[in-house]
Amino acid sequence: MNLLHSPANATPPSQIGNIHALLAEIAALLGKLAENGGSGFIDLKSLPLAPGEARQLHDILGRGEVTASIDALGPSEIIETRYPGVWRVLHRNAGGDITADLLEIAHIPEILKAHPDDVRTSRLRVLERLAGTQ
Amino acid sequence: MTTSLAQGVNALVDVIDRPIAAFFNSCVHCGFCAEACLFYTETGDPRYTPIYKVEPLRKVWKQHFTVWGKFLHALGLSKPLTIEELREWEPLVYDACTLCGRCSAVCPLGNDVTYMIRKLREGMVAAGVAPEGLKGAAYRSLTIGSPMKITLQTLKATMRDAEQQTGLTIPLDKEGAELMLILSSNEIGLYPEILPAIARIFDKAGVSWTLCSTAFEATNAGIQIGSSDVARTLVQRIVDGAEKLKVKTVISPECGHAYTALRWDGPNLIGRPFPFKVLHITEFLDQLRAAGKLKTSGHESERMTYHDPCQIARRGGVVDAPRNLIDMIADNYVEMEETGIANWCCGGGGGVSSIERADPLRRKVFSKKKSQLDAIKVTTVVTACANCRHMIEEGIEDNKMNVKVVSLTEMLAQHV
Amino acid sequence: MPDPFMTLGEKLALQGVTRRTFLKYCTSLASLMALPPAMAAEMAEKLAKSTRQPVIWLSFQECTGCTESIARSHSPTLESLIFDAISLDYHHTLQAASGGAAEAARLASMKEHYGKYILVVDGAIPMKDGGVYSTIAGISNYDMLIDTAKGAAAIIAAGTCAAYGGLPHANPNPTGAVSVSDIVKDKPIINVPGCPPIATVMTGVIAHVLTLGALPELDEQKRPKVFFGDTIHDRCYRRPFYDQGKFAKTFDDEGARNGWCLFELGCKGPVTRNACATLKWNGGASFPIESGHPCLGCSEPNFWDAGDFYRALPEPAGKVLTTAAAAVAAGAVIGIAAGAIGRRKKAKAAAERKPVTSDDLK
Amino acid sequence: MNDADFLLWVRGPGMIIAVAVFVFGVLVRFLEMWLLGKNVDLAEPKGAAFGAGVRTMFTRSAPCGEEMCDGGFVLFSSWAFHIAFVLIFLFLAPHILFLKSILGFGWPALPKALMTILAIIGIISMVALLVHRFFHAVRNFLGKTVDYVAWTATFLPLLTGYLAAHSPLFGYSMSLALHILSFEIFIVLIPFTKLMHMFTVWVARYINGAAFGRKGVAV
Repeated sequence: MNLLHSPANATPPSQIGNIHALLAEIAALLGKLAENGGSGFIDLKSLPLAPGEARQLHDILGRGEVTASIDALGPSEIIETRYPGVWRVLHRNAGGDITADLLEIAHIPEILKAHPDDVRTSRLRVLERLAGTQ
Repeated sequence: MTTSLAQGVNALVDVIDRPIAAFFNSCVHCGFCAEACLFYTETGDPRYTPIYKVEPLRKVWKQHFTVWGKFLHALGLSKPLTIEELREWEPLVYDACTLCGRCSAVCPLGNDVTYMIRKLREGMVAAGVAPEGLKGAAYRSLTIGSPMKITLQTLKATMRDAEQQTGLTIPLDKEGAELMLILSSNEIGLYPEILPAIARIFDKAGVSWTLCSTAFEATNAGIQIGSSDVARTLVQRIVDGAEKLKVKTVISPECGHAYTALRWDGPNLIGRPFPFKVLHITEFLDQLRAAGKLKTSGHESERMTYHDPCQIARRGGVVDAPRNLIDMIADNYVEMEETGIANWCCGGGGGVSSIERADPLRRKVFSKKKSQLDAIKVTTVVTACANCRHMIEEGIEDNKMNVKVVSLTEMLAQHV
Repeated sequence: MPDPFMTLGEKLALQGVTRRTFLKYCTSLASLMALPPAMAAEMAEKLAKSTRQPVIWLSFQECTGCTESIARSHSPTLESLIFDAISLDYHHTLQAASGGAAEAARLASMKEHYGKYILVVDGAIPMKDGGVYSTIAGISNYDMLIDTAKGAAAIIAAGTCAAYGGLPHANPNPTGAVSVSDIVKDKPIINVPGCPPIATVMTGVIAHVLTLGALPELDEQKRPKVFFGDTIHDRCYRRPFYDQGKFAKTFDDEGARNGWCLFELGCKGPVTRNACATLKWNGGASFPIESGHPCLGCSEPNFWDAGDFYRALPEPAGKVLTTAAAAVAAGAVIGIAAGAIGRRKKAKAAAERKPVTSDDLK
Repeated sequence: MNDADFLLWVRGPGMIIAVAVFVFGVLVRFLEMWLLGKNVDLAEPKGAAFGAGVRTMFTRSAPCGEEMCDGGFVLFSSWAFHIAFVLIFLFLAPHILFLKSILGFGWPALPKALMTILAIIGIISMVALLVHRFFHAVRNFLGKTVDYVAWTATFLPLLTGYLAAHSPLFGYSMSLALHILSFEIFIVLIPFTKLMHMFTVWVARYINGAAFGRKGVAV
């Protein structure tokens, strides 16, 4: 099941105010990103959200244009929300359990970037391939 | 014997029994007994809390009869009882307790504090720590035969007066009579009207009765001072007299302690049940009434109430009889708020009236009876104990109250 | 054999594991250990750059359950990769070498990595009779621990036996078994109790050391707070039934079928600190309470002697009735004796009591 | 000693020691009292002693009938905490588990909400009684150290029990351990303090009621 698929009228407005605080923090992090390009994170698993609040948050954030999936020892999903610069990063292990559930406020999530070391390794491997095809 | 602390402690060790141990084990220091004691309610002095008055007895119990107490004692954490302590407690145990039994009836734990005071007095006497007034009364009882030095001659004089007044013969030493009447010193010395009154009633009812030349004194100073040895001697005189005259019933007069001494303590003191019945005069008169042998005429219109003597009512179980009798002749009878087995003491029972030192305290605590009487606005107080009568009369005089005190028997005699 | 100086990143890269995988692992690890998510990238960098961390694993009085727990692998997990990546220089269950060669490997590693290696211990250490009850290559567990601990950077006591003495320590403890921390006092020790401990916790602790170069925050029992901060009860999905007072009374009653709280069946969840209720077992499949069995409290000290496993916590753990019966007998004897002494005392007092006469009243 | 060891100790050796001292002490104290004996009353009775004694065992719980005394606050508070203490001890579910494990049989529990209310009533009553004792002339005068020890020993099981059930202030293990320990202290102190009245009051009331009953007086 896609957890991000959100029914329109799933939950009533929050009574506790976690949502409000979260949105305020997202706004602040977006401000920082716009100003100096610094990225920020919110670990949703560590927050004591009341039942229904997570879904309410995702209803608000919605889905944007980009969806990426990673297959690295278990599936991961990276979804841009309807607010560009706000990404949901959802990691699962091989058993399918969620191991991390973050909001990343960045131009592009860190996990999507190819690491310089990997780039170097890639180059070597491509060179090896070249050598092999000659 | 010579009295000593050792003898006192020895006596206490002798008298401590399961009831006393159960009572001390149970006390939670809740203080309800204080509210039941007129010496506390009228003075507000917490030293008059009944359970506090038996502290020396508690000490002996704990040190001699509990493993824990012996252990503490061995460690030196508790000191033995001293003669000074007994002297310190003497005014609490004697002056400030009339053995009225109210605390015993109230204690939520069921402690019969009165029983404990009575037992503590055994030790106090043996230790030689007892008020002079009571010692004197007990001494005169043993040596002369009466605490108030009433002798057979005095009795005979009273009898003569009664015979003149009534025109009846007062029987003395009549063997085989149904009843033997005994009288308290107060009734012979202070209220001689009682004898003609009784004679008149008995005559009308056709009662076969007698007085006894060797056993006319009902007052038992031994019970008051708390010496079973003295009490036993005095009870034995009455038992001997009754057995000599072969009477079926001994009538205890209008005296509280006389009744308790003979009726409840008597058989236990001499160690065997009596071959005769013991009735309080009001019990007997009520039996006559029930049998239709007591006819009265005329009524008292005075607003009156009945003061229950503690030893007759709460400690004696005679509550209805006097009321049945008063009912025959009283038009305007009211009860005090606390009455029957809940009645407040006159303040002079248990030997207190014999302790000169206790006079101021006794007169002070009369305020309880005064407020009870004031509340119901009576002009006459009927009672069935010569000592209560005397105490209330004194109180009325002290407080300049417009109330008179009458003996139930005397009042009844006027209507037969 | 791979180059021993290869970094972990390089080594895993050969297996086609990208740095993205490191980042994902470290992100999950940070989330698991309640660290700021922003640290994940740095941790991944360090993990990738780390050379093979030398580890010496000593197994003393144990059942190999702890090794089984950590070494078992249903699918290639991140944890198992990390575990594979360390340099396990000595582990007498897993290593190929045996006899003198194995001991030589241990001594060589100790010498080469003096002050740097992590020492993992599973099993308790028998102290009685000179420690003869468990020896390896003729060396008592005690001597080997003392010797090996000297050069260790840190010690991980894996499993309840190493952490608290565990089963060997249980009453009557015939071998005089003690825990690692009873013996070693001068080294950082991390207790990872559990019978067996949760594999994720073990690897998490190792990864923490590798990535952050420091021990995780420990509680007063030297357990990593992040995993042992809450009780099973605190995190139990059956907790609402406890709060509502709905309890299974037997293993086959309606309450048990309805999945109610197992408190009355002896569950030690309220007094057991561990992460079973959140991390679960067997690849996150389940944990004891989820399968209908009360928590035994296996990660707590002396859990073997903590009364009957199936006795509820409020119930006394000892033989109260037997004691009470003995106390009744003793109380009756002493009480009757005290009563008899009291009566004799009274009789004596009665005999010695002299009557009060008129002379006494003058 | 950590929380778990502490809990283990109070559930095991602590409980054994406490029960042993309690049973032994109570039995000794009861026997040393009982065996002192009592003289047979030779006076002809006016009423039935036995029935009156049994009656008083119960009626004396309300000592201020017959206009004997003003019960008021103290009587009410005393009732409240006695009733709360006994009902909670006997009918709280975990307590039944405890008793069942010793006795071998159990009985239905009362609702936890009722127990909570009773505990609050008990705690408030006991505090009120303590404050009252400080300020009341007689009760302050009579109060000795052992009275305050007994008060504390009775109060702590109520308080720690309430805390263990409602706000584990020190964590569950510690809360439960403290509660069990407070109970153990309570039962250990019974034979050494006035708490003994829970056993002897029945003897005292019977003797008192029987003595009055023989005289035909119902008190």
